[in-house]
Amino acid sequence: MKSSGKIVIIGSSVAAISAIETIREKNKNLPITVITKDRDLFYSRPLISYTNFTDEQRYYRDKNFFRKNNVDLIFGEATIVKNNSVVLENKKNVKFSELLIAVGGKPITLDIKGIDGKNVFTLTTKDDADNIKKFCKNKKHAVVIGCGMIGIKAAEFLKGLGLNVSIVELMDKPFASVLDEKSGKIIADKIKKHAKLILNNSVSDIKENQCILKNGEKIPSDIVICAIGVVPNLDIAKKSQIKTNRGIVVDEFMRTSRKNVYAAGDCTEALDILSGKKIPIPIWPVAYRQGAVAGSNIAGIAKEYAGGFVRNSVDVFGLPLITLGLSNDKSGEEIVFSDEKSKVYKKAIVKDGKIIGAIFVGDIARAGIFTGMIKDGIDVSNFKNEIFSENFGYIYVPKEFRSKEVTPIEI
Amino acid sequence: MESSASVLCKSSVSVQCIRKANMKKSLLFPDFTVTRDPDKCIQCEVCVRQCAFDAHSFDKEANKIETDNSKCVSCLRCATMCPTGAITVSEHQQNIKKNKNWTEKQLKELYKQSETGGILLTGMGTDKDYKIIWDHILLDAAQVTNPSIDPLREPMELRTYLGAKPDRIEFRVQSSEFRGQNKKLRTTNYELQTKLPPQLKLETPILFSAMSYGAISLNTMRALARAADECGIFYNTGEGGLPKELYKYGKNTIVQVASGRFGVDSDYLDVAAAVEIKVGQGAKPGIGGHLPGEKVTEEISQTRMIPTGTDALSPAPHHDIYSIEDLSQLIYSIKEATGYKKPLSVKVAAVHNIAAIASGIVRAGADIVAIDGLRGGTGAAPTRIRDNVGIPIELAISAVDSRLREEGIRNRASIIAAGGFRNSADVVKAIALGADAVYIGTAALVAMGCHLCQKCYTGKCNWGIATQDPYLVKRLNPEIAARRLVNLIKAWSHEIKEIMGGMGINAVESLRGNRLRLRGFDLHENELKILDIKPAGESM
Amino acid sequence: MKKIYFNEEYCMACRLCEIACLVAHSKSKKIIKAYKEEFPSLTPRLIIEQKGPLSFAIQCRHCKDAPCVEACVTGAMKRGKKTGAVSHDREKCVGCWMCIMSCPFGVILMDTKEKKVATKCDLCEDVREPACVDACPNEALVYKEVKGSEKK
Amino acid sequence: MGCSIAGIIDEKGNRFSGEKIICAIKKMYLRANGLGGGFAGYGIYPENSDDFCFHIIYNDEKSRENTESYLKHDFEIVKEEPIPTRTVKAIVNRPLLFRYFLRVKDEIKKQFYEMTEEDIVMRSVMKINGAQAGAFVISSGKNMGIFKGVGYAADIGKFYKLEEYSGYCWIAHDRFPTNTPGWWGGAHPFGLLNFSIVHNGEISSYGINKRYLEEFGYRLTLHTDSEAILYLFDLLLRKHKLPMSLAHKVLCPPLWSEIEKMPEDERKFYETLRIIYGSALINGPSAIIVSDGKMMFGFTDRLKLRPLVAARNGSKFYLASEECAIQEICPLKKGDVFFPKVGEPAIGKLRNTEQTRNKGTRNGHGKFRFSSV
Repeated sequence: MKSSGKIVIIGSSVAAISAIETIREKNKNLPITVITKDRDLFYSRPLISYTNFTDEQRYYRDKNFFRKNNVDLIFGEATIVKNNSVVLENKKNVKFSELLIAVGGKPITLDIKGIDGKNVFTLTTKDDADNIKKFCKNKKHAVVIGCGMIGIKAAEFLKGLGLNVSIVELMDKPFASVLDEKSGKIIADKIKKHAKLILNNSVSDIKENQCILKNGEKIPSDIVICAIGVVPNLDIAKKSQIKTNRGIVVDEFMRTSRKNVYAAGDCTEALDILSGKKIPIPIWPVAYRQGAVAGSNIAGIAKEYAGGFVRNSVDVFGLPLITLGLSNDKSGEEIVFSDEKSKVYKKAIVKDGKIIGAIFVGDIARAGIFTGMIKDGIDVSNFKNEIFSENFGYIYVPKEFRSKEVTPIEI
Repeated sequence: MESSASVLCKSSVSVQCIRKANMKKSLLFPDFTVTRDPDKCIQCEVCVRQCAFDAHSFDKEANKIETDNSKCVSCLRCATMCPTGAITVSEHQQNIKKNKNWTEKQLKELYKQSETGGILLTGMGTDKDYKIIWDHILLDAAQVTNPSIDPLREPMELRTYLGAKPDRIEFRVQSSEFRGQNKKLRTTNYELQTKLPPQLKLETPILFSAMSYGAISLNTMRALARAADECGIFYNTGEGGLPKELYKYGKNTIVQVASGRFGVDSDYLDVAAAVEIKVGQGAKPGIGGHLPGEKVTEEISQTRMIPTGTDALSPAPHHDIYSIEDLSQLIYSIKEATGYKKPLSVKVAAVHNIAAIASGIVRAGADIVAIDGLRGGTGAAPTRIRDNVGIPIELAISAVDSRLREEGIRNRASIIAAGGFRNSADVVKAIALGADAVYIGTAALVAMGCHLCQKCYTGKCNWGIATQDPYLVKRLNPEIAARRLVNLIKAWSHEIKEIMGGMGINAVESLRGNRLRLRGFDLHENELKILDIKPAGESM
Repeated sequence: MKKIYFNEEYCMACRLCEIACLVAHSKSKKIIKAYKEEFPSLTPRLIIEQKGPLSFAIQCRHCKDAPCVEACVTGAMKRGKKTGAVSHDREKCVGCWMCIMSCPFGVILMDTKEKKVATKCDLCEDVREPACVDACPNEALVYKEVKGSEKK
Repeated sequence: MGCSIAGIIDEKGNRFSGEKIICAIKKMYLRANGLGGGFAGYGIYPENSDDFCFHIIYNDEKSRENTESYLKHDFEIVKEEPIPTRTVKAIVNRPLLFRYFLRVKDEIKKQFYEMTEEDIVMRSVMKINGAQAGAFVISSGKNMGIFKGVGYAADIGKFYKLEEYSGYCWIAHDRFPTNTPGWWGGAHPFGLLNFSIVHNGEISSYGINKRYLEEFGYRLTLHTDSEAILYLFDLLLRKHKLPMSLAHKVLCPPLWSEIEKMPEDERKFYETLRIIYGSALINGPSAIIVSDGKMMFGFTDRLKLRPLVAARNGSKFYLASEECAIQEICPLKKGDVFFPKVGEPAIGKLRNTEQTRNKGTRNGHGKFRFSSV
């Protein structure tokens, strides 16, 4: 599988960066070309909503990352893969020996009246953020559609720009898919201190200065941000007859159905170790890992992607929130720690002795131990009642499951 | 840890015990005062966590660390561990009216006994103010007529063999002639006929004395075993059996067979380098041992071969040895069991008639006689016994060595002296008096961290030595402890070499029993006579 | 690379490592001064865990495929190419806690005293031996290179 | 002690006058201080060669009477006479000096049937010397005698008229005492039965050597360490039947580190030897010449802290503290002289007692082989 020719990567996402880093770790000389639409290289997308950041601070890696890593850049949009070439918008052909598609996701758009209006935005790129910033000058009211990860960050962004924000959410709680009722309520209460939160509702009509909700209510809005979420960007894959499902279909080596073509990151669908199924897991660490796996395989060193699971950490107006895995699963045993006064809520769902999901609100200290236990499928039956005790820590992880990083063979 | 009878321990001597014993008001006052420098204390609570006697506590409400002087035993663990050196421990100042006869110590003991009704218990060797004869024996050095030897430049031999030696060598001589180039050559062949009885080979004449698993922690044993291995010497299991894990150090292990016969089976005898029948112990001659059931943990029960949680009682005598011929039977039973491949030692306390007893032991077939003097240590002994029974090891060595030579049987056994050896000079003096080697116990424990608080019998040793408490045993990292022991043995060996070099002696054989290189200073005539040494100022 | 390892057999939870860590990361680096003047704002970079008699001090393992580096959206968490150590850049950190979520050892901590940022063991960077290792009286913490431990 | 020592043996057994040894020892007078000197001569009493010859010094007539009556009890006195002397100005405070040619009485042999004649003689010597009754046996061998006293050796030789004796082996000593005051009995050589010894040195192991010997019935009454060496030789050679070369290995054993490097059988032999005879090891600076009438054996301590040179010329073998002493009595050619190495004895032997001339004196090891059962 050793590459001799020219590696081409479409997209400059985290998956692409991690692939480049991995390839360069193993091979300093392989020619790499990145084709990207992003003119500004390379900022971290999750940071676009931080209004108080300089551009410099938003760089994920060194500003000269590509030059230092000896990577050629082509600005433009790849449209289709033909034979062993990527065809650009301008019809130019870029030949490759191995291709990595790391085009990420694209925002979900809604079919709402007025959605095409000038005052409707999405917030996934720095360009989006810049456009919103420009548009918001002298504006007073904003509506955010969707109360998930992007919705919260959009709301914080708009608040940061000095607007009054209303969040409209179709479901009965924020982060509806990953939070249970109790945690949903704590988060909702927190949001309400900073924005108007409208649950169980949706926008049916977007006007220039107001939105009309499904129930007829009218709320002032000079700007609307549609923050329902993202779906895998399948455009180029579909055109190029690369097999797709909900995302680009890849094997454990991140290979697509097309020879010498790999895919990584939010555009793929990958193994979810909790369900055993392949689904899109559009989260940063998964994209990073997939990029590294693809990069390694491209560089000729076989590496498998072991699978991942959904998890996220978000700071909701200062209240930390972490959800892990099937955090809203109802079928398992629930172990809960709750302290209303300090707004701390922790819950773990145990099924067949193993933790399959967890929620941390307010106190997220050492939540990673749970991530590790979910990943390694550690049987917690013996100590499940102590997992939220004050003393709980890595020491509870049975010795035989502890990482080699902790216990060297001989001390 | 091993006390003499179960009733004792329960009523022993701590203030807490006394409270339990339904005394409304104890008349005892603390032994020590703990002082905390407020400018240095950072309230890190290291002292609180380190004190197994709970002398320190943190008052959350007052946000203050408090100390209960009455619980302090002056083990100095807290003072040692305190990262800012904020803690000092001193003798408690109480103005008890000065009285040479009725000392503070006497009074306290009376209060304790009147409040508990129990025998007083203690640990380690006696602290009573007896004359230390070692400090009245002076060593010789070479001047002018005889060059001293620099041990850094010249070989200096400390190797010691313990075991019975024949009086003379036997060999067969065969001469043969053969033709060389020009002339007849003759060679003489010596065929060795002597079969040397089994010997323990020591690279330096020091051994670690018997300390049993139960009295000391497994980590302590591990350290002793590792150090013995590294130094080419031996450690002694005491009477608590040998944990399987330590079998790998068998070639450096002396196993004990004591009156309780704990842990004795054929594997135990087989794995050892030598077997020692323990008749007595310097700290408690004539007294048995008692390990309370609560200390017989799973591991200790395995090793001692008794059920978990049962009291481990060592009877005062061996109930199969009521006379010298019984001892001989046991000696030969063990020799039979081990195929006459290991030296057999018999350990006794130095009592008044020690010379005759030792002679009897040698004639009964022992290859080594280990004699434990008045200052011998213990994990637990009744205070009165420890402080009043036996004779000093200095006199015992001399008496025994002289007696065995008079009887012409000195070669038939080696003498190991034990009981309060504090430094290499003591060792040199003991060897010059006639010992082949010495057992060190307390010195080894101190090397590992012991601060001689004498509370071994409580099982709460803050240094992780004399305890089985899972929280405390971890405090002794056998790796570190072994390193410290090795350093100690090395240091003493260097010093012994230095002293020998000064005397113009380059092999320890020439020091052994060489009483002419000793002089008594400030010793009574009778002591000089028994020690068989000349007073300082008298020449050859 | 050289890492800090614990030996739970000999950890007695005296917490001297924690004190040393705290002092090493204080302004004055003087124990009494640090405690008396800076104390509430000091955060140790290691965690002492206790479960019955069992205890150990655990700090960043500097994993090869470090989950915190993978999860960090800002690039604040980086693995040094030469040293192999995982370092954290306070200036870049935005306090999203993705690292805390990801670290299977739970050894990344929150430092919210000045700015909301993550904090963790830095191996005492320029010092020959990390302060915690140096302070451990029982060698329950050792700083050494262990071959074959580079896999997570 | 300082001291000089010297020895000559004619390996063919040719007898020669005592004058030679006087000349040799005189040459090294700077090593002495006049507090003691003496000689042992072998082959000097051919007419009484089968009788034990006791040289005894007496403080007074009373002690002579007592001692003689004791001797008469155990021995048949074949001949008794004063030891001939001449007046020498430097020699003062002379004691009474007598010699006796003795045979052990048959009834005594019967009474002590477990003892050899030598044992009985030794017992008597120990008894007389241990009684401290003003009598002291200075030699007790056959066809040999020791002549010693307080003064320079050369004067002592003159005093005893040694030029009138002829023997095939002579050893001599001139003394610079430090440990014990000069008295006639304390001068070298020391003798017991046929053994005689001269010693330049100080035995730092004396204390244990003494106690060790006492276990075997020796009484060390002279308060001098050299006496211990003599008795050790007696014990090892006569009682334990060790050859001289092995006895030497007992007194000056190889280092443990050397023993460890030996081939298995040899290692085992030396290990056993050293383990058994640890208390017989002599420590401290020493150059020693010992003779039993059959050979003359010279060696130094394990570190060679005292000098000893050897030379061979014709049938004569010489030992001395300094080469000049040998040169004085025998013109030596290059190659005649050699310096015994540490651990290697220099040996001269009567050839009729051991058939082969022992050329291997330069290398003490080598000529032995070891095996075990």
